[in-house]
Amino acid sequence: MPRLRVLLFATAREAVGQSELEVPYRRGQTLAEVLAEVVAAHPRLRPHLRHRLALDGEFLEQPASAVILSSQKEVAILPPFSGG
Amino acid sequence: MPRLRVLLFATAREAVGQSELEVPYRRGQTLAEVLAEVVAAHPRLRPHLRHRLALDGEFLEQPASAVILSSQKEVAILPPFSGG
Amino acid sequence: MIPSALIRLTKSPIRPETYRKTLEDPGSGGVALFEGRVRDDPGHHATRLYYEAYSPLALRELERLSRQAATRFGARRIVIVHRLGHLRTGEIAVFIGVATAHRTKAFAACRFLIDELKRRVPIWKTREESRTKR
Amino acid sequence: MIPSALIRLTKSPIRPETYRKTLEDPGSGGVALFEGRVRDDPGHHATRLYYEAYSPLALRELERLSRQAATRFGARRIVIVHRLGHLRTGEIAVFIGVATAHRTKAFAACRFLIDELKRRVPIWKTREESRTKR
Repeated sequence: MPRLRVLLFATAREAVGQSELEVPYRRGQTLAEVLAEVVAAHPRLRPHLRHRLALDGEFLEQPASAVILSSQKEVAILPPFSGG
Repeated sequence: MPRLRVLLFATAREAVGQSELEVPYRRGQTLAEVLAEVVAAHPRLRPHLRHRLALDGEFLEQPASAVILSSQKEVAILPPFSGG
Repeated sequence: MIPSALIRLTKSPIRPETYRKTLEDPGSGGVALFEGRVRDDPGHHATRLYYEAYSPLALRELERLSRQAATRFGARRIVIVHRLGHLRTGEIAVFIGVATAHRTKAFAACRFLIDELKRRVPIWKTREESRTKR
Repeated sequence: MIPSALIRLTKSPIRPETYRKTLEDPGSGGVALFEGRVRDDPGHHATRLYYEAYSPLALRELERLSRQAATRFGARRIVIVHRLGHLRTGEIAVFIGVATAHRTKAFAACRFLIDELKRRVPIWKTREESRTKR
């Protein structure tokens, strides 16, 4: 069973108290379904699901419900940026 | 007899080939009159009389013909600035 | 013209003079630079911030910004360095330098880079007290 | 707030890192800097310029500009250094640094200072070949 690393930054990281999670998935599941499982295990992450996402190192431009997982390795939850 | 130093910069300096001249004046003469004498001695300076002037270290805001000389020491001919 | 861009995320203190050579260019008459520093908020104690980045994507996005600065503003030399980790008041969080032929475009490009960095690049600061280990 | 302004005309090469300390300020989150350099004009040989100033008036005018930058843009630290004498391609003719609370005003103040310096301050450059001894 493939596993998805979930990277958490800033407020999302603070909400969970960890900067990284891992979740197994079945090929054919949507990204939204897998993230829902993550939130079930870490309820304080829920408000952070409205943030932008990056999948395997690129900004995700479509909704998570439109992404069918096959061999993806890494999703990042990106709160509003505050660099500089 | 008091003397006025005439400081020349940039194109005005290049026109005369010197960065400084000196001219005697009589109290009561106008600055314009004294500068006319300078130009008589250095005709290539003539086109530079249209530039701004500074008198004793401050920009001159009135015309040279309105300045009555008494104890002034230094006039500067200021071509358009090109610093930076 | 392909601009020379140096882009870096670093946990070490930023020393701008390190990047002087990179910004040298006989065709550039104007160099605009920006340093973003941690400042004391009025009414707070000395500020301590934690900076983190999603590094691979941040670097790629900064490279995109550099190419845009070259195209739009004729930037000939570009340096963008962002600090990560724990910072205190007075430390440099970000350093940007741009060399162009003329000053107006140097300012415009530098301004573009810091504005877009803040908007588009996955880097975050949080107050130190709320930090968790990464 | 009275700003700390360092204003200098110098015949020695300008080394911007010399002025780093002067621009340090715990209340400043943005520092904008500008370097005006001698550049090669396309189609010319290496450029050689001669810079001269009517120094007493130039210094006074730069002080006026600094006070205006403090009033209009909240500049908290200001450095303005202009080189005089003979310069070649790549050398820094003018260095300006401004520290303010926020970046937008740092850029605005820095831009104001270089623009007004060029417009209002009695400093001149001439091509070296036409130079006479001063």
